[in-house]
Amino acid sequence: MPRTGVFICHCGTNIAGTVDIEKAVEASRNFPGVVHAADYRYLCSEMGQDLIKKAIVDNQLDRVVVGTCSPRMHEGTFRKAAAEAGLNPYLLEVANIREHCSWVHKDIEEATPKAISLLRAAAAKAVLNESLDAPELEVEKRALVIGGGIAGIQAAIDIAEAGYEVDVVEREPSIGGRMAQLEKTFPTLDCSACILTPKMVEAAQHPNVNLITYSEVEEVKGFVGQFDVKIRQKARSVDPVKCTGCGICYEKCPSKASSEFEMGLSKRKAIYIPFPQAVPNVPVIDRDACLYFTKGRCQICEKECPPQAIVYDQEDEIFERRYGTIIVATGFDQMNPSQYGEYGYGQHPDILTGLEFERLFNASGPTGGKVVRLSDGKPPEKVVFIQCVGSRDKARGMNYCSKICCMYTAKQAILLKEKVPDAKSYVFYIDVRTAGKGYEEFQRRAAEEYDVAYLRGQVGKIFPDGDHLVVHGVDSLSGKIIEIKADMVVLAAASIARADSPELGRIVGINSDSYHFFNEAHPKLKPVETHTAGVFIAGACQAPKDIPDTVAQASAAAVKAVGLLSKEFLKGEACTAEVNQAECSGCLYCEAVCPYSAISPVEIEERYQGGTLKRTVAEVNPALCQGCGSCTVICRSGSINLKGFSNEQILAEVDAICLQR
Amino acid sequence: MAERNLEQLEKIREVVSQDLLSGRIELLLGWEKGHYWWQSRPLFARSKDDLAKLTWDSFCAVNLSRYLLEELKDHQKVGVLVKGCDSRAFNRLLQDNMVERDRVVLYGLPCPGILDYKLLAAEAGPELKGIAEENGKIVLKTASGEVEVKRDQFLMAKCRECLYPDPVVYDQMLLEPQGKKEAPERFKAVDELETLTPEERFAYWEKELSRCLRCYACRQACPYCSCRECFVEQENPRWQGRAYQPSENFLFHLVRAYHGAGRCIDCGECQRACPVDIPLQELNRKLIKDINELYGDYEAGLDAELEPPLLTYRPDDPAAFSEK
Amino acid sequence: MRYHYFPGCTLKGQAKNMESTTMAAAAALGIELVELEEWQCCGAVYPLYEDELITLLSPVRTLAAAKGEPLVSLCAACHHVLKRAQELMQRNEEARKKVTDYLEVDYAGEGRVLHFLEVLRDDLGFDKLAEMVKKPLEGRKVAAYYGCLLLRPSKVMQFDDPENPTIMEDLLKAIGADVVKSPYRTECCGAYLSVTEEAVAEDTVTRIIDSARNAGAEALITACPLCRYNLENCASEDGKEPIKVYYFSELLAEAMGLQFDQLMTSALERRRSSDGNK
Amino acid sequence: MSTALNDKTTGYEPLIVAFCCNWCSYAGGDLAGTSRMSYPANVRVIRVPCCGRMNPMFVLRAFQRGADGVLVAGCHPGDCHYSTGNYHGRRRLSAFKRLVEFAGFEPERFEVRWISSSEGDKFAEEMEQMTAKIKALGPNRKMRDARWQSVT
Amino acid sequence: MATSNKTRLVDEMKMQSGQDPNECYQCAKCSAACPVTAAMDLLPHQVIRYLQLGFEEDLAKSNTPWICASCFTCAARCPRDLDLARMMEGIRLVMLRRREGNKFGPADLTPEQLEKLPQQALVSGFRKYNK
Repeated sequence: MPRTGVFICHCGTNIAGTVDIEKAVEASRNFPGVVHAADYRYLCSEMGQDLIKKAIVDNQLDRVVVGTCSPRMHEGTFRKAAAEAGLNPYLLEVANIREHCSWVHKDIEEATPKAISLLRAAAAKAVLNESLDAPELEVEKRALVIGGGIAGIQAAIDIAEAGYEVDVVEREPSIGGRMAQLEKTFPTLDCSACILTPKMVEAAQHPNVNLITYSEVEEVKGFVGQFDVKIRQKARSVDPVKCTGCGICYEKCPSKASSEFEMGLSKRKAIYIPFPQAVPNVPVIDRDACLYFTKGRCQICEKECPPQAIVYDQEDEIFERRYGTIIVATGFDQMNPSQYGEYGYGQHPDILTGLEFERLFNASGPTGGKVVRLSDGKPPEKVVFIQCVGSRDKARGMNYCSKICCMYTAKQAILLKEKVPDAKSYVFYIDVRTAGKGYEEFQRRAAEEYDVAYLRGQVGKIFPDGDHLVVHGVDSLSGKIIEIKADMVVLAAASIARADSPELGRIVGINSDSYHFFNEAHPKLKPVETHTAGVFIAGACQAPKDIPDTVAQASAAAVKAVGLLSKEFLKGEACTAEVNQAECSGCLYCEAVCPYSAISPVEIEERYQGGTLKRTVAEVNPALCQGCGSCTVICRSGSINLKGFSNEQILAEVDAICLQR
Repeated sequence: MAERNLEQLEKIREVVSQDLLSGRIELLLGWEKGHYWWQSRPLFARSKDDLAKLTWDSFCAVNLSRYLLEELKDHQKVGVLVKGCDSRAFNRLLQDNMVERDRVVLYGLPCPGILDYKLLAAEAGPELKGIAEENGKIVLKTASGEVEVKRDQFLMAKCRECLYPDPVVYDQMLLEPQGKKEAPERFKAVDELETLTPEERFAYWEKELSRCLRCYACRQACPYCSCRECFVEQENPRWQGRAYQPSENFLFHLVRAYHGAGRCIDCGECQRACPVDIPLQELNRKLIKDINELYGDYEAGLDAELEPPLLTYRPDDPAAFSEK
Repeated sequence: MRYHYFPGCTLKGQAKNMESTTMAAAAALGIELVELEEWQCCGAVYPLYEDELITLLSPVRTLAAAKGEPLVSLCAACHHVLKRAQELMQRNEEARKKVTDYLEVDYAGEGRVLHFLEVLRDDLGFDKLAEMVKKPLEGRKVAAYYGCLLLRPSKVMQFDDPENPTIMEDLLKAIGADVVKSPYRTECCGAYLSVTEEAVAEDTVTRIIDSARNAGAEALITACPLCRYNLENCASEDGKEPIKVYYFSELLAEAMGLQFDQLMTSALERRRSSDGNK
Repeated sequence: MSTALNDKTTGYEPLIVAFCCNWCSYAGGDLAGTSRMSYPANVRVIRVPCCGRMNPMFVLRAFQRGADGVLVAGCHPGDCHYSTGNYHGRRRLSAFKRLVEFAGFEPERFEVRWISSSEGDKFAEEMEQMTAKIKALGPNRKMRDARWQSVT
Repeated sequence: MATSNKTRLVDEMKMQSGQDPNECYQCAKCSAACPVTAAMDLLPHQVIRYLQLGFEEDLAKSNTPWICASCFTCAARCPRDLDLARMMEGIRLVMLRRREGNKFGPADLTPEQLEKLPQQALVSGFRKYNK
């Protein structure tokens, strides 16, 4: 039988005022296993803790029960004290006789027996307590950032600045992401490239940052502190070491393909860099478009390349690396609005999405920075912007608000007026949402100074008529049907999750919402954490957001990652599940309900009639287990148990609490 | 003689003896006649000679799938004759990772329902010597002559409300399937009990469960009871008290039924095995009914790929608490 | 290819030539349309409210009469009502029970309910049709007018893309006409408003016709007798060149090389032969 | 004999065992205390990590040993500290509640509540109500183990 | 003006149509899509707004539900998945049942119209405006 000591705190009069301490101490002496009982005015004080430590040593106590405030308050304090006296901290139990007793009951005649009953339950549980150790996990001092847009770049720079190595995996040939596609940024109208390019260069030149472009994450194994990640580096067909970025190859290349960066509005070469400021400035051969790869002839780039950097037989390379933490920053896509047949997107060259229209302003864009109709090259006189195309639409689109459209539409209307002073903009909107520093002022400027007509309502249909697009809409405020003979129509298509985000989520082990945006661990208090320890999210892969929010979130995720990397060891959860493999029948129901994928099947050998039999049983990875105990309930034979809250312990508490009957 | 159809039996025997001979299976689990003409018991056939004892009659009640738990330890490949319920039991074991699909050959036998000797004897009196069957009719043979009765009325309780008489999983279907059945009264007893007051219901169960000897025959017969050590026998913790008293009987039966929540295939073997006729299926069906009602229709054992309802959830699940 | 055929009232009255031309073309294409016995009016509009099941009796009786075999109609309104009634029977168990109990029929929403255009597209195929055309309508500039009832609600009708349908243009292509696309081809003509609010119908029809004319069309085709009536009677022409309105079947029959008297004969023959079959 | 459970007039004071999840409901109970709310002393709380840890056998054991009512309290659905524990708990305990009612327990004897860590008032209120309902029902004899007698 | 949300018209309309006007956020796409707004005294989105606010008497006077041709364009494009055609039908039905008479009948037609109109038009017209 263990030797238990019970210590009861007066907490001044907080407990002693409604609980008869003397009676409680006396009663405690009679609990099974109790060899020592004492009380003190303030047990949490240094004197109080010393009293416990001394008693542990003097009485050779191997279990301790403290009757005090809530364990959520001082369990840590008392466990530390017990540990200082040489006891495993998990051998101490707390009876909450303050918050759950003396503070909620007025009558000493009621509170005293209840306190005794709570103490008895704690003592009964303590008898069954075992020494526990929180697993110590080594931390690989390197971070992985998936996605090289502004979120990934910012997070990588922050981590690198804190002194840790960081790898950025980017799918495209260059980092830069969506922000690189933008002309100007709201609400300050500073040029997107002017503020992004220095960041891209900083990331590329930072000794702690390693850019792995034209690459994708294929597999993530392991857990916080030790993620083993498989990365596929796609064949660039260009040797990045030899390449000087002179650009002769793509100047001379005779084959063209649609440019992804320009949203398909113009062509690029088969060997290309996506945009002039690309980082790294190393071209890549699009093997589907290259004449050499498709027809076996040409090889002009190879002939023309001064440093002979073209490598046609380069192959995809797969390598594996270990990381302590992962930040997912994979950004967003724009919905293809062609399913909205009434808008005729895809059937008329002058009906564009917001991102496509954005490219028309850019000097290196499809029109060389001239805002003109793609049908006839003439500058538009009337441009109609339609908001919420696919957003806030539960019937055919996404139920959420895409958050950025109101602002970028105002921005584009302003830019349009500056480029084409005679142009008139009309914006059909449901609500204008401009929460953000300087946002409301910016949108009002569009309406007041740039003569943008805001029409509260929607468009029923666009009827192409000769050179024009007849936009049939309504202004609900005046109750008038509005018909505009427009030259161009810009659809604010919804921002949506990347099509492959569920797949990436599965690889990395994080879940997403019904729209496939990644889920944060808590909507308010853990906005960059995920339910998988050590994996953080930043930017528009979590939900649509603008650049300031994205950058803020990226830095937040970086701090979380750095916090983790700065530790020598990570302390895991001590109260984890464990499997009695001799009893486990291997049904693996526990695996199905575990929210942390901490349970997996394992094959064991068992003696059977002189020989051995192989069979499958469950196994818990204590580094992943967070101790929720859901597995213990689905296990009918009780073969999986939770340390610290075991079946035996809880039953003992029930028995003890009911004993007064 | 109670052989329902010698032709059917011959066909079964032909197929399985070929498989035994060719080594496709090492052991066949089937039925043979027991002590009395109204009993058919498991047959463990390893040879053609063993197969001579094979029977397929209206008394092949025993669910053979459960025997796989033991037999697969000693044999690499086992063949099993499965009725509708046996096949669902097999799916139960499969879903619980108790058997490997490719080590078992299932021979499907669509089942017309098992006859209940007690009912036959009650009709014919103690002189009942045997029966003959034809076209949904039974001829009761007694010393004083023969009486023809309708077959339906003499089915075992477990068969009367059977929805799936045809095997739902098999490698080879040996007889003509008969299609899904209607079971309009499957939940009748549960419905009726639900209309009682708590006091009346408790009195009902107190009376029924007072007979329980805790022989655990129900557990032994059950395809969902596949634990290596049942909670009732565990020492640490001692979930189940050993004493024969009402409280412990309630504990056993409630927990036994609860362990089948979302898993019970409603084969009724527990109730058939019970020597004191406790209506165990009512507890199981209560859970089936409620889970269907709360979390959508689910028939355990129909499809081993479908996740059992207690292994999953939906964020907008309803709850049965007074606060939703 | 043999189908049950539900004509509906209008095809026995004002829209006789839609039926006769279809019958003749179908016969030439090897499609057999067998008129249901003792059919009744479909009700013309699908009931949009929940508590009046009585208006469903007639379409459900028709659906049940097809015994789960493919059922074809020509009039857009009839097809709309039948298709939606079928969907309700599939979806709403309570309504199904009430209606079928009342009718004493056994029907749970089975069977394909088709518009004749769908037969041409899905069962015969426009490619095959194009091969069988005898007299392509070369140089004829024709626009399709879809109206509402075939397209919407698209989840139920599943006829074609509700905003950008192609089935009628594909038919026109198959019979060799020059296809003209007008942006107003799916806009409503005003429907029965021509009965009570003629001004409204005039407004909608004029827009449809002007749009087709501006796009270069000389003629319009439709699958709906009411659309045709409105297009022919409600437009304000103001001295503009009038546009000819046809049923799609008229042009189909013409392309199959069938003349009017031939049409009459074949219709008579059909009647005779089906009488003979009985 | 313990005095607390003896009502001075009727002689009956029920025992209610409340299993509270560590993260929401137990903290809600703490808040009720810090806010000096009051509820009947009949309620005794056992701390569990999550309502997904609630094995129905714990509930039955409490009834066997003399509890008159059992309450399980957890985080509101969607707010589980372990993200899915209370979703699983909700299914398991819903099925279990119906089963014990089927066995003849009054519905009030076993309840489940969602109480967040900020709902000290709700915690106190629920304890008050549960106690009142059980008092009205009277002592539970169902499944009570006759051998389990008062020791103190 | 009545501003109670719970008027009989709204309740009956909800019951008949299975559509809840509160789901509408007034984007007015229905009005933009409607081909027959020219003759309406209230635009379709305004009808829904009136339903939301319970302006029953004004709705009773409005011609909009009677102008609606059930072309289903509004419902096809509504981002809130509301079936406005059903809602208009619901209002018509409630009004017709209250009126205990018909809004339109054979007597309102000229012999010429009766001669020329397709049967489909007559039947659907009577069905929409009669009870």
